[in-house]
Amino acid sequence: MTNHWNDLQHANVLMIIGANPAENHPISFRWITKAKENGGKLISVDPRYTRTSQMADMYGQLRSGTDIAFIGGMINYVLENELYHKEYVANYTNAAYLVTDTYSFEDGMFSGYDEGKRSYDKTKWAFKTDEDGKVLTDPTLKDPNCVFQLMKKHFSRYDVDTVVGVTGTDKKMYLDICKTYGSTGEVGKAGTILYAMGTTQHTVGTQNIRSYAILQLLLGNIGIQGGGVNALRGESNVQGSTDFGLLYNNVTGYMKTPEATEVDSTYQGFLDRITPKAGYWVNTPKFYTSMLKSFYGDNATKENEFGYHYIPKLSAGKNYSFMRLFDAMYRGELEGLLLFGSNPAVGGPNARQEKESLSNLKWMVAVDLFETETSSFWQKEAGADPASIQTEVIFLPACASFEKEGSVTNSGRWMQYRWQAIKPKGESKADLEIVHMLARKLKDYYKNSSNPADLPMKAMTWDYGEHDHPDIDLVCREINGYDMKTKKQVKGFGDLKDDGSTCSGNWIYCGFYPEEGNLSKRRDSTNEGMSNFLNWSYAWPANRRILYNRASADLNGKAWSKDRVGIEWNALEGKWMGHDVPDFVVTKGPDDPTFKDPFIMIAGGKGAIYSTGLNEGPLPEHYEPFENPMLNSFSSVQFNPAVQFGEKEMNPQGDVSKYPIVATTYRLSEHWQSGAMTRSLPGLAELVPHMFVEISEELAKEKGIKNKDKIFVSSARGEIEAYAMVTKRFKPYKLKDKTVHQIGMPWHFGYKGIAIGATANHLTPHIGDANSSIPEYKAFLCDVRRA
Amino acid sequence: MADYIKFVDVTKCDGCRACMVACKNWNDLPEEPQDFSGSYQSHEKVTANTWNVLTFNEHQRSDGNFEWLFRHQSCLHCVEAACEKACPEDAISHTKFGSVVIDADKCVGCGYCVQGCTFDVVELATYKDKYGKEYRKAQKCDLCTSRLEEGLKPACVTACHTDCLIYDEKDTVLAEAEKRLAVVKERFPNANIYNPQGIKGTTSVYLLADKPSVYGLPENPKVPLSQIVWKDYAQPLGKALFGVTTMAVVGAVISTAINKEKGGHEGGQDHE
Amino acid sequence: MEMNVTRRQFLKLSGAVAATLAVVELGFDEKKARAESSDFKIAKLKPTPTICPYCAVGCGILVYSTEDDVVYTEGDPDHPINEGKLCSKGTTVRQVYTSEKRVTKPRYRAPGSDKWEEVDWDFALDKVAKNIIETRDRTFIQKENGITVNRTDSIAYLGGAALDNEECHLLQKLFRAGLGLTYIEHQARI
Amino acid sequence: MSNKNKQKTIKRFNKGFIISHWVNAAAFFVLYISALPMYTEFFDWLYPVFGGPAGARLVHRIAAVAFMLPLPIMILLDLKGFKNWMKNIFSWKKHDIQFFKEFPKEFFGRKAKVPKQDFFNAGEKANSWLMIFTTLMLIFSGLVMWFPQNFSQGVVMWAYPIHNIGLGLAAAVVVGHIYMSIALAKPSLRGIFKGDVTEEYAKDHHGRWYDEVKEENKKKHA
Repeated sequence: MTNHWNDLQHANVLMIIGANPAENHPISFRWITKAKENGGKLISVDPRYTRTSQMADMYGQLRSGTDIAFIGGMINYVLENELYHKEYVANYTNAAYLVTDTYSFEDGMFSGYDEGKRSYDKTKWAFKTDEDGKVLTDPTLKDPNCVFQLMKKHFSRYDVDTVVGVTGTDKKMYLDICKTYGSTGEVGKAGTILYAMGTTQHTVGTQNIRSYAILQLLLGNIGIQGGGVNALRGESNVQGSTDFGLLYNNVTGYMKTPEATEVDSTYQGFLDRITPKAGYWVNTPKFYTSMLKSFYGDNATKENEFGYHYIPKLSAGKNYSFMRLFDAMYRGELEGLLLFGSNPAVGGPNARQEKESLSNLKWMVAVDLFETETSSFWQKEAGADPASIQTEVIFLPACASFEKEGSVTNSGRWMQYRWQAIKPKGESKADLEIVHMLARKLKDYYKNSSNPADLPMKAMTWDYGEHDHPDIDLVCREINGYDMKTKKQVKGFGDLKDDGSTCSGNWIYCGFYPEEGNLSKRRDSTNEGMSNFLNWSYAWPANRRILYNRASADLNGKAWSKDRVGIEWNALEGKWMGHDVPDFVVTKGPDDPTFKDPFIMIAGGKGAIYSTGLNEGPLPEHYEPFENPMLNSFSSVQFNPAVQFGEKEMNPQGDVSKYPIVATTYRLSEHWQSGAMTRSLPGLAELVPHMFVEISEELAKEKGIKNKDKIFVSSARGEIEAYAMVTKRFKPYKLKDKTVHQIGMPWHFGYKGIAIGATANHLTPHIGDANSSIPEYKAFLCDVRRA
Repeated sequence: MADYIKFVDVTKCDGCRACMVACKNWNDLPEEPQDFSGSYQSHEKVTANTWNVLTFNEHQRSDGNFEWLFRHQSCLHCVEAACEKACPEDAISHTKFGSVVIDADKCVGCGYCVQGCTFDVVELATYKDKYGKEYRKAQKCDLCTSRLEEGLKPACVTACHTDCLIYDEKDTVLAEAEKRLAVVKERFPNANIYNPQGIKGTTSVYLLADKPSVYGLPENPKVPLSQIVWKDYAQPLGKALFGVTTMAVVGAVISTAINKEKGGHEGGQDHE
Repeated sequence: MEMNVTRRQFLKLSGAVAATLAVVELGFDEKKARAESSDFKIAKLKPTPTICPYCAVGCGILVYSTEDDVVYTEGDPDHPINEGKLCSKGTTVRQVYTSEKRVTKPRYRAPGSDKWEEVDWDFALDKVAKNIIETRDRTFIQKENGITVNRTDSIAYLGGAALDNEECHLLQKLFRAGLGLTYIEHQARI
Repeated sequence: MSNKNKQKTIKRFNKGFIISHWVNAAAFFVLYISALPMYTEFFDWLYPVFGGPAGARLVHRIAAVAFMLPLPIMILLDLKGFKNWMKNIFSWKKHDIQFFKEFPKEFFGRKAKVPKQDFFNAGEKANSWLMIFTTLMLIFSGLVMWFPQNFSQGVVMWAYPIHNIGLGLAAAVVVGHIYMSIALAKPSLRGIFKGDVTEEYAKDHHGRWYDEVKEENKKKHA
C-alpha cells in the first residue's frame, strides 16, 4: 500500500474495486467505518453484491474483466468536467512531458508492435528530449503531443454509454460514482482506492492498477492522508516475501536478477543496465553490492566482482514465473519441487492439470502445518493411482506462527515482530530451523569440494550458530546490514556503500535494526498525529508511513489545505515537519533546485500518468479477457496483444458458444487461501462447511436449478460439483447487444481437512498478465447444469 | 438493575462472524457443522452449543431497494424473562449485570424454558454421565458473566471490530443509539431501536435496519398471558389449595374428634 | 527481551471490583452459569503478543498459553490497527495449535507407495539433502555460451507468503545465492 | 347377597368398576409423586427416588399412559356399572342440592339432616365431575406438553398452566376424597374393595338406592 490501514479513516471517499475487504480483510472495516462516521462515502464496485457492498453507500456492478473500461470512463469524466487537481497534475505528474512523434495509437494498438514476438518496441513511446537528454515539456499542457493531451484523446473514447455497454453497470449509478469519486479532486479532499486480486488476476492486471494510479494522480490523491493506491494483500507476509525477492525476476529489495546476456556478463555491465540515470534507484550499486556482501561475506571481494557470478543468471528472455514453472513440470523438465507453505493443487490456475504434472517430478519436499492437497497428490483421494506415481515425497511438519519467533510485514509495510508463545507442537519445527539445518547439511557436504560449480555454496556464509536452532538475532542484523569492519549496524540505506565496506540483506529494510535495537519489536502505540504510529514496529522504507508524502504539500512547501496537513516546510527550523518521515532529504527546502519532485523513485520525480515501462502500452487500454462473452467495443483488438502464451495443452480456451456464462472466483472471511490452515480448524469448518457456487435467481430459473441443489460447473479445463446458492446478489448484465449471466465461487476447497469440497481452480485458465504473469482467475467462461 | 447493556447496531455489522467464534472460543463450546443452508448463514438458529448466530437475510424492500441484512442473533436477556418464569427448578435467574443465567447444577433439563422463551433462543444440550445415561441441560448465552465479573467485556463485544456490538453504560448507549437511529433512517426508513417494553426492555438492545418481523422477531413481545396465569396464579393457587385442603382435612379430623366426645354416633346422619 | 504488554482495563463497572481476581460477593445468591465452571481461565496466564498468520492487515493477538497448551487467544488491546478486535479467522487461531489434523512428525512417501510412513528428522533431512545434491550436481550449468551462469533449471522452489521475513532471507540466500535455483516463485505471483 | 357373619351386605360395585377405580387411583398416585419434584423444588429430594429427573419424567410418562386406561377398562369390564355411574352423575334432584346444604356440618362432625341419597350421593357426584374435569385437563394438556412439536406455540404455552391448574384441583379433590372415604364413610371402603357394603351403611348414606334394592328383593321373593 502507499498508505496504511489506520490511514483509511482520513478518506472522504473510498472506492473499493477488485477487492472485498469486509470479507477478506475484515479489520480494515474498523477504519473504513470510522471514515464513514466522519462523513466519508464508500463505493463498492464488484460483479457480486458482497458484504463490502452492503456496507457501501453506492454499489456499482461490473462484469469481470472490465476494470479498465470502468476506470477509463471515470478518467474521461474527471477530465471532461475538469475535476482534476490542476496544480498537482501540472507540477507533480509527467502531464507536461512531450512524447516523440513515433508514438501513435490506432484502433486499440500502440505503435511499435511486433506480431511475431507479441511485444512492442517501447522506444517508440519515449519522451521527446533535447540533445543532452533532458525531457522537453509544455507547462501549459496545450501541446497535442504532451502527455496530458494524449491522455485526454485516449480516454475520450471511454464515453459513458460505451463503458456501461461493456461493464453492465447501471448508467445512473455509474454517473453517481464518477461524480462522487471525482469530487476528491478538490483541494483538501482525499479519495483512496482499495484493490486486491479482483484487480490483479487478469490478463490486463498491471494496466488495471495503472488506471487507478492515473485516476489518483489526476485527483491529487497520492502522497496525502486518506489517499493513495492501496493493495490489500492476502497473506500475513506476502509483502515481506515479495520484498525479499522470492520471485524469479527479483532479488531482495525489488532489484533485478541477472540474465545470461553479453551485457550482464560483467557486474559493472549488469549494474549499468539496471541503474537508471535519475531517481533514487541511482543508488542500486550500493544496495546490490551490500546484498552480495550479506550473501558471501568476505568471499565477496572487489576482485571477484563481489561474488556477482555466484548468483544464477536466468536464461536470456526466459520466463520462469509460476505458470511457466508448471509448464516446465508438465514437459518433465523439473525433477525437484520444494514447497514451503504453498498448496498449488488448490491455489494454482488449472489446478487439476497442474496436479497431474506433479507426477512428472522425481522428488517433492513439502513443508507445512497440515497435510495439503499438493503434498498428497499421489493418493487415491486425489483421484490418482499411487502405484503409477514414482515421485518421492518428504513432508516436514512446520510449526505455527505463535510457536516461533520472527517478523512479518503487513500490507501497510509495517514490519512487526512476533514472539514465541509455546514450543512447537510435537516434532514440528520453525521454517527458520528447517532451512538452517538443511543449509548446514549442504554446506558440510560441499565443504571441501574442488568442483568449481560448488563455489557458490562454499562462498555462501552461514554463521547463525552451531546448533539446530539458528540465532534469529544474527539473521535480523544481517538483513539490516552492518559495517564489515566495525560490525556496527548501519543506520539507514543512505549509509550503504558500493565498495564492499557494508552489507545489507535487503536495502529497503535497512534501518530497522540500528545499533539501539530491533525497531520492529517496538510496541508504543501512542498516536503522535495522523494515526501514523511512528513508534509502533517499523515501516520500510525508513519508517515512512505514507509514500510520496512530499506531494501532501504544494510547491512552496505548505499543505494544500489546512484540514489535511501532511509534511510542511518549516522555514524557521530549516526542515520539513509533520507526523511522518519525509520522503526525501529533510533539510532540502521546496526551493532547492536539486530536488523538486515527490515521486523520488522515478527518473524526473514526476508521477507517471504516461509510463513506458509496461509491455502493452504507455496508457491503459481495455481488452477483453482470454475467455470473453462479447466482442471488444473499444477497438477491433479482442485480446491483450502483449500476453505471452504458455504450453498449449495446459491452457485450452473455452468458447462462448459452449460456455456462455462469465465466472469468477473469490475468497470468504471464514476461510483462507487454499483452506489448508482453515478447513482443518473445527471452528471455521463449522462456519462454512460446504463448497458452493453463487448463481442469480434469473439464471437458476433458466436452468431449472433450486437453491441448495447440487450442480455441475464446467469450463474448457474441467468440471466440478458443488451446492447451488441461488441469490439476489448476482444479477445478469444487460450489455450492449445481449444479456450475459455471471456466477462466482470461493476457491478455498480441496479434499483434505474437515470441511472438504470441490476445487474451483480446476476451471480457471492457465494464462496470465502481460507484465507480471499473474493468472487470470477472475474472468473466464463456464456452463452450469443440475447434478 | 443493570447499569450496563449490550447494544447491537446491525447497520454497522459487516458479517465477519468473529462474534460467533469468539463466543465458542471463550466458552469452550463444541462445534456443530450443519447441512448446506442455501445462504452464508451457518446455523438455522441459536442452539444449546451455538450461543450466537449471524443471520443473513437477502431482503428486497417494498420500495424496491435491496438490502443484505445481518443480525447477531443471541439471547436478549429480557428484564422479564419468560424462561426464568417457566423454570420449575428456579435454575434461571438474573445476575446483577442484568444477564439471565442458567445454573447448570439446578437445571433438570425439563425444557419448560425452551417452550417458554419469547425469542426461541434457549435449547437443551444432551450429555452422557459416567454410566452412559443421557441427561439434558438448558444452555444459552450468559453474556459472559464470568468475564463481566473480572471487568472484561463479553467475548463477542471484545471481538467486534466495527463497534456494532458494544457493552457500555445504559444511558450513554441509548442516547447514542437515538442519534445513530436518526442518521441511519436516511438509508433504512424502517430502522428502529428494539428494546421491547412488553417485557420491560432487554439487557441486549438492538438497532434494527428494518421492522422486527423482517428479522423474525416478534413486533412487540409481551410475557404471554398463559405464563402469567401459570406462574402468578395457578402455581401459587395450586400450592395454596394444597395447603387449604390439608388444613380442611386436619380441621375436620380435629372437629370430628371434638364432636365425638359429645356423643354423635358414627355416620352422624339420620334421616327423616 | 523487553515486551511491555499493558492489559488496559476498559470496564469501569460500578459493582465489579476488577482489581482483585477474587469473586466479589454479590447482593443476591449468584447462580453461576455453566461456562464459569472452571476458574477464571486466563487468570494465571501471561499473554504473549503475536501477529495473526492469516491476511496482511497484521492484527495483534495475545496468546494465553501454558507449557503444553494454548488456553485462549484474544485481540491485543495495545495494537493500533485492531485495538483488541479480531475477525472470525483471527479468533480461531488457537485451533491452529489444538486441531488434531496438525502434522507433528516428518513423513515420507516412497515412490509408488500408497501411504505415508512416519520418519524422524534425520532421515527426512538426509533424504531432502540427498535429492537436492543429486539433482543439482547432475543438472548444474556453469557456463552458457561463454558466460558464467551457475544455475540449475531443474529444481523449483515455491512458497514464502506465510513465512517470516528472516525465513524468507535465509531461503533466498540458500536456494538462490547458494544452490543457484532460478525457478524461485511464491504466492505473490498467483 | 353374601351375609357377613353379623350384618347383611348389599352388592355395590362390580369387578370392572373396582379395577378401573384402582388403576385410576394408582396411576394418579404415581403421577402425583413423580410430578411433585417438577412442581416445586421443595420436593427435589424425590428425584433420586426415580433415578434422577430423566427417570422421574419417564415414570411420569408411563403412569400417564396408565392414567388414560380407567375409562376403557370400565367400559369393557363393567358397562352396566359405567352406565349406572353416568345416570347418577347426570341426575341432579332436590335431595342432591339439599345434601350440599347439610354436608359441611357432617364434614365437621356435627349433626346434619341429610336427605336420602342415590347410588352415588351428591358429594360423590360432585367428586366424579371434578375428577372427570381435572383428568381431561391433565390428559390433554399433558399430551401437548409431551409432544410440543405437533402443536402451535399458543396451544403449547397454554398447556402448562392448564396442566398446573389440573394438578392443583385434582390434588385437592383427591385429598378430600381419600379423607372422606377413610374418616367419614369408613364402611364404603369395603365397597370399593370387595364390592359389597353393609345394609346399614347403604341405608344411612344411600337411602334411595337402598330402598330401590329392597323393592327389587321384595319383587323377586314374592
